[in-house]
Amino acid sequence: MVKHLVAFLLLAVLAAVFASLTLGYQPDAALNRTALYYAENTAKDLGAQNIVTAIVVTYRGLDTLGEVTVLFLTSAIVGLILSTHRATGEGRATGIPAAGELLRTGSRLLVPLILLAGVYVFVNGHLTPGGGFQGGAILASAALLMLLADPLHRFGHRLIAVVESLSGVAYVAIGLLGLAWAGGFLDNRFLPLGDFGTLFSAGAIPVIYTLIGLKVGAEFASMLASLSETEKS
Amino acid sequence: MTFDWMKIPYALLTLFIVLNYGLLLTALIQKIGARAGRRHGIPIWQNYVDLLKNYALRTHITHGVMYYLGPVFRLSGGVGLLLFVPSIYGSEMFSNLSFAGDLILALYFIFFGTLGMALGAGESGHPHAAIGVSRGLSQVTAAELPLALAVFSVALQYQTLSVTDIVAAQQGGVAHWTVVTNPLAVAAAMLSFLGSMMRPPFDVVLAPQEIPIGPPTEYHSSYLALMQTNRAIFPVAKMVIYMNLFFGGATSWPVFFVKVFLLYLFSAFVGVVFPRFRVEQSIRWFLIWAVPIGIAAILIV
Amino acid sequence: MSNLSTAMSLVLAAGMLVAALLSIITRSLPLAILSAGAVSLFASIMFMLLAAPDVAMTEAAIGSGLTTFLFFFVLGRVGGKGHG
Amino acid sequence: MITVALVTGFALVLAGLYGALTNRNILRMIVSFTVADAGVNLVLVAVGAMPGRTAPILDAAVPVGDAARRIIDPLPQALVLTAIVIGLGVTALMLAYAYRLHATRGSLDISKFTELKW
Amino acid sequence: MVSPLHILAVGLGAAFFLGLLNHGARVLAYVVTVVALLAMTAIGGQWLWAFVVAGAAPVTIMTAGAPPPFAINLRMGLPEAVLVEIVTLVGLLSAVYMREALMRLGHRAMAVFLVVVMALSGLILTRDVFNLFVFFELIAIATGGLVLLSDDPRALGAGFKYLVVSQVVSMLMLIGIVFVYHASGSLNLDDMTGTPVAAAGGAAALAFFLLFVALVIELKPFPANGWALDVYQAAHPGFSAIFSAGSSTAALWALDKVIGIGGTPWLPIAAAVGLVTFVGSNLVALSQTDDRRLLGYSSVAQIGLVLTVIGLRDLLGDRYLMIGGGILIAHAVAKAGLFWISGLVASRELSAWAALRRDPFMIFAFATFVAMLAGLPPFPGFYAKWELVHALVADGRHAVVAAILVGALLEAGYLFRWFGRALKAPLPDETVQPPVGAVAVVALTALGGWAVAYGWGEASRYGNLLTVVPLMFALAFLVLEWLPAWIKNTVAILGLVAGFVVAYPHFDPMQMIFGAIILLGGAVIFIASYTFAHGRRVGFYPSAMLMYAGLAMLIVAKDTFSFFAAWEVLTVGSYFLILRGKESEPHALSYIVFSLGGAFAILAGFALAAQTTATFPVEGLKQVAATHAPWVFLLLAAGFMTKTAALGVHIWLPGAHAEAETDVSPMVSGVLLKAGLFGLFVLVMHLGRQSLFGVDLTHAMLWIGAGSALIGNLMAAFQEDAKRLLAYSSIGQMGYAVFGIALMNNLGWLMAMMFVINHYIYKSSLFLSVGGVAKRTGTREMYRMGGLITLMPLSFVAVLVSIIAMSGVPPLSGFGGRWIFYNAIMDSDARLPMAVIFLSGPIAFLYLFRLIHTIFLGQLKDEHRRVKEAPIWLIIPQMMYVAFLIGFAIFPGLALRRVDDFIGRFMPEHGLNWTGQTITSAYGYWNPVAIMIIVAVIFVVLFLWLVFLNHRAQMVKQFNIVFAAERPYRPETTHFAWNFFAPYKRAVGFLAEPWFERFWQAQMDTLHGTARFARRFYTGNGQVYAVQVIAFVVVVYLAALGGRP
Repeated sequence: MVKHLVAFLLLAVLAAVFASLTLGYQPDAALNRTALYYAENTAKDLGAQNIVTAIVVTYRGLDTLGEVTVLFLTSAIVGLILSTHRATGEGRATGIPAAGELLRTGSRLLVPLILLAGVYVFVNGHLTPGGGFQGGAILASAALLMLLADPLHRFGHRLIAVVESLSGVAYVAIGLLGLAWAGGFLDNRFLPLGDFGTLFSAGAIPVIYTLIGLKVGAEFASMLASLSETEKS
Repeated sequence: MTFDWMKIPYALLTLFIVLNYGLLLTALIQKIGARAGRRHGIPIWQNYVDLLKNYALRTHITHGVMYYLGPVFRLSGGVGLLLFVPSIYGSEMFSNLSFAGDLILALYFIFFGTLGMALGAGESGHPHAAIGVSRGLSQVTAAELPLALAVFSVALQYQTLSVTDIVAAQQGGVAHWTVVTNPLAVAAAMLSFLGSMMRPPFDVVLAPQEIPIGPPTEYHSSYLALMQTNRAIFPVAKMVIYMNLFFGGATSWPVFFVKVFLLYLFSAFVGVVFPRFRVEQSIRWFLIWAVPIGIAAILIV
Repeated sequence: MSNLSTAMSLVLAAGMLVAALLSIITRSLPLAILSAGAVSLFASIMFMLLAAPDVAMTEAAIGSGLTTFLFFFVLGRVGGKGHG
Repeated sequence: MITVALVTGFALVLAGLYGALTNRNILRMIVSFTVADAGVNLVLVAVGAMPGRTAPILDAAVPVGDAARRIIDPLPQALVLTAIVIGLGVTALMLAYAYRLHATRGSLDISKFTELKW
Repeated sequence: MVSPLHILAVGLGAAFFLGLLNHGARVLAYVVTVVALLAMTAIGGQWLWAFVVAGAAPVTIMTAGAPPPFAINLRMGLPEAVLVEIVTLVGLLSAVYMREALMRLGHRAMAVFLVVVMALSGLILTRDVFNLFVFFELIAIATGGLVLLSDDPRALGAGFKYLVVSQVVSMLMLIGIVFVYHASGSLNLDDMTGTPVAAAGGAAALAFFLLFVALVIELKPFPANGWALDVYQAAHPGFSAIFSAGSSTAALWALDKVIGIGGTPWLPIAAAVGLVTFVGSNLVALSQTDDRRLLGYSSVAQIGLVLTVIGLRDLLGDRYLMIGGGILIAHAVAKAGLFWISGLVASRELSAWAALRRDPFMIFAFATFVAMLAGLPPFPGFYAKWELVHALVADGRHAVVAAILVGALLEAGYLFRWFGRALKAPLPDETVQPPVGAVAVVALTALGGWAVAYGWGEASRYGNLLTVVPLMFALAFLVLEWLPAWIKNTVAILGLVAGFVVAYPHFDPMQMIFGAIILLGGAVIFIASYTFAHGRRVGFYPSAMLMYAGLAMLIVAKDTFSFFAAWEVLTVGSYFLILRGKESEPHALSYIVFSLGGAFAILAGFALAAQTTATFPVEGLKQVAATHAPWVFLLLAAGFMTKTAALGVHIWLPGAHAEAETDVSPMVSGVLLKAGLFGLFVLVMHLGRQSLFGVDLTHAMLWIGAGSALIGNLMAAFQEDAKRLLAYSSIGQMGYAVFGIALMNNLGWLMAMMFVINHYIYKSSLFLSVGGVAKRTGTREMYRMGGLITLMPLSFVAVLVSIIAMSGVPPLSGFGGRWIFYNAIMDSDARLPMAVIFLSGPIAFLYLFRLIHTIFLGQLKDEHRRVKEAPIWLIIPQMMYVAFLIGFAIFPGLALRRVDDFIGRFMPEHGLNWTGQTITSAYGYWNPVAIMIIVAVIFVVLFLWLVFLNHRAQMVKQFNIVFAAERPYRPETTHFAWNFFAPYKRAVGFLAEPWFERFWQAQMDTLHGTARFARRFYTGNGQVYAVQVIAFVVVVYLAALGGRP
């Protein structure tokens, strides 16, 4: 009981901090100088329609590189943690109920569609909202569906690992290319900007976002795979 | 500096006088002590007889180098103490070898004899000797404290450490003696004098009933003879220091003899009345009574 | 336009807070996980209101979709009986 | 509308933290943390939002010319994107830990895992 | 110059590439990892070389082709280069160290390993706040993962607690970042520091507060760092090395970058948190038993110290990088090294490190790392500690200095306790053979530590300590360790003598005396070391020469810095020397703690005297401002008097001197104690008489000197162990010397100088002879000995002459000391202390007699019948000492005349004048030659007279004594030597009670009590740790912004 009280008191003070933060906060009337720069320069510098994507991929590319590494780390560590509990034979899938008929046929129909949607999302990430992460998540949900439909189906670990690594290495290579040919590390202008609004525009942004999409999808898939291969404790 | 050779015969003369006087004096005081206890006491010439007997006795025994040198250390301590302090003030003849060192030399030279004899007794291997030595050292060092304090307060009073200057400062009548000018220091000194004279109440070290003749239990014949000669000279040498420091020193031999006799009488006088102290009682007695007086003496001068 | 969106945001906010409190107070674990999923679902709709489509999509796909599935998956593995 | 989002965001954070600090079951702690993460994301986006403006996509509706007047601040959104994914990463890791902790000790009570102390 | 971005690119590229390799190709994966780490280290090294040697300007690296506020930029300056180099190097060495762990877990673990090193470098380089957050998250997740490398089952719990707390921290940081962005309009650090926004309004300050508190929690502040300590304890030592050396370094630098935004109001809070962490963690570390958890507490403490330095950077100005850098590098190298060693040791108790004794190089490495952490010369920590204390005292921040010094003392305490226990604990039996790679890594780190020490010395403005000749000569012995001992002994003797011959022309008379004692005296004592010179005697010569080097540097030290450096060198050298004794470990520990406490007092004293200048010539003590002078005097006197074992701080001496080896005791007691006296001389010569709160400090010193003389001699009289008796007597003699110095008159100083010479001679001789007797009879208990005069005559002569000299009985030199003493006290007016000194005089005579009587005289024991004389190499120095004693007794002027007129320059009145053989002072006269001749003549005459009387005396058997009673046989109770001065003990025994031991024991008990109480704080429950973190946030909030909302 004391623990609840102490936690409550501490959070009350924290609430006071947050309260004074919100009271002192009023949204800006106009864009501050960083946002203003992005609003004016994204189109003519990078040729990307979706400014958020431009920021995520190029302007703050290092963040995203770090961000992708976070996922890479998570999947590697989850694999590391659960590898010691490699389940053998039947004990594996008892955690998930056997898939009904409806699920199996439905998934056979839906999986390609979901994959197509995922690819669509991260291919024109620089045009419409969404991008590498969202597309990757959708790909992962496709993998999830396949897993639910047929729990015993053993994923092609080699395939996932290769996709993941290749896309990672390619991403770093593009970054270095940006450093070598264009303005700086992860700069997208070493490819032609193309005409604004079309699929092949904004230099290397779509390429990078595709790689990110593939990598995120592969990482989620490998995480799910390692999770599914653990036996019930 | 030129060491005038005439000093040696004079020093030997002083030594001869003091030796004989010592032998007679100790016997006399012994006799007075006995008479106070209604005993007849020893004849005056008893010491001479003992000396001659012991010197004549032959012995083939020695327990080692230190044992052999013990008495030599003891006697040279006594003789040295006597010679380093001028006996007769003002006379060039009897200022002995006091040119070599001052009051501190005399003060520290007392230990020379004690150390040597203790080592010799130690090597004799006689357990009683060792016990006697430990008791003797404890008591003597405890008695030494008030003397050191008294001597220092006198030195402070006369602002000098050389004995001749102190005696010079006390000339001209009893009023100038230290007894009058610095009574506390003298009181402390006299109390310590009692302790170091090995007479009751502080004679547990040599007490015949306790440990037969104390540390030098194992010494006999010629060794004992040397020790007995020292037992004659050493008290007198000590009293010479007390006399020079506190009682105006002696300008001639008769004054010297009277003053030394009276000093010796003082310790005998106390000894007859009091029972014997154990060593820790005597240590405690010195620390509780004598040392505070000494400290007071230093603070007041 | 603005009062409609404020009204909608208030409804969504209420929904979210109820779901959050539910997920913390409730005894049963699956219900807690579901209500956490609901919270992120409402949040993704709120993001649409705040004119942040990218974030809405991400929150929907990852926040409510994948996270909830991970929880149920581990819950399955752990046998669901872990005491509350 | 933005202040409503902000307040709910902070409320979610506080509720999440309260849940995390009081529930002894590890899974419930992780659930509370995800709720708190959602709250934080909401706050982040709310700070970026501006009244009466539209999404930062320069398509037909928002010509490049008057973008500066029409769009809201794109930067917090970019940050939120990363924050959500990081949140998921940490949650997945904690779930894996929860699984292993359950496997070793057979219980999900956080106070059972106190061998390392003092 | 390869762009630093390549560090990140190589790290990530290699990590991703590892995914391609199939599971089987573990070796290839490992090779790729090591090559990648090598590349990263090379890039970092290249930049470091460019900055250090070529002095290039810092470089800003832009990404994404856009100017900084709109894109992320990195900066590579000198600090960044140094820190990146530390991180990558530690990463590389850890990878080599953890080879089998990485191979076991496969390429995934290697990828995570690469990412953590890359992330740490990124954290150091990046100038963008959100990028900082991303890298922090990367490190958090990677740490969560790498904690699993350990085979300790508890690692899981630790990892989970770590993740829980990092979740809380990341939430606070995120909210902080977005609101700071909202307030300042940009995410770039340089941009934001330009416009200190946090000071502006309430909301901005609050936003910065969240960011600031999140970063501070990352640095594991004291109350809320249970989660970090579990990781230190449970993780694989290789990873703990990175965690402690790498991640805290990067986190500190990140905080340093970010704190610029908040501006100066936030600095004191950082300093306060740092200080609490430093002292608190060190305090709790006192009660640790697990070695890795102890290292965890120690590294958290060091981080706290660097945080304090960052918090004080406005006060430290441009020196702050050197100070913070010095502490950080010393911490990084030492902690990494110690964690790697802990990997080599089988079990986790502190005493299990005794297994290191099988490989002397490991002990050397362990000693190096402990010295680096304790901030001992010549390592960077020493320079940093010096500058930090000076800067703080100049600014008047005494409380902060006191806290830092107390913390440093606590740290030195538990480190040396650990080192002593490792050296003395029983050797564990199982011999696990550590992999060669691991041993190589530790060896490389140790050598790296020394290289850093050399580099730091070059960079420091006080001249490189390593290039000082005596220190180099001492360290050369480390290299010569493989030579047989007797060659090393000869080289040592020649070295010392050569040192004296070279140095003595430009000694002033006082330095001449001290120099002669230290160098020539040391050489004479080394002669005695030939007895033990069989085999190689590893460890003895470097430590001995270190002590002598320290002493030699001390007496020629021109400025306060080299004086203090010399002081610490001789303290360390003597500690290692004392530690060699069989049961000397607890005493060596109390010695080093007291000495370092004293050294810190001296450091504080010099700092107080220095005020603005960093170091000033020792003579400069004259010009110290009157307001500070008494405090300077107090501090310096306290420091020097711990070395002379004055009353109150003397409890280390008996154990240290008694338990040391036979030839070490004379070195430590005869030579080392003089360092304290030299210090006191320098102090009183330059500072003169000072009074504080109306009390004349020299008068207080007078009382302390008298007190230690009395208590020292009294305690000596009641000891049963011969070497303890001599040790206590040293306290007494030093009490006399301190009393002499405190008299503040010409003769007083002369007496102290006389004591310096006398004490060296007879104490060394006595220790050697007692050592010889103990070696032959196998015991040091006096009541077990007796009657050895016949079997060990030469030792007897040496002891006899020494005790005659020591007790002050006329013919020998001791009397000279007493005579000068009497004349000296005639001048001074302080009467009461003199009474105490008079009390201690005769007592000194007692224990001396007891020493010689119980060992050489009395009955010979049966078991000692066939005892031979002490080894020849022990006898030779004793005979030299006897000759010198007699020589010095006859011609004291030989040494003292020049010293007398040297002192005359400081204290003109009441000197001595030396006309012919007689030495006359204002009060008395003393003619040593005449005394010697007269005593000799009387003695010889009477001896011849006795020989004439009794020339046929022969030696008789022991039992042929007049007394025929049964000789009591059981040794103890009936042996005369047992409780020799019983009457004295009954009379004044209460004075000999160990009052001060009880006092210091009480201090230690309170310290350990508080440590045990503070330990309770870490309950081990992850949730409680999260509550503690939030409580910490609340406390800092109330402290920082409590006032204004």
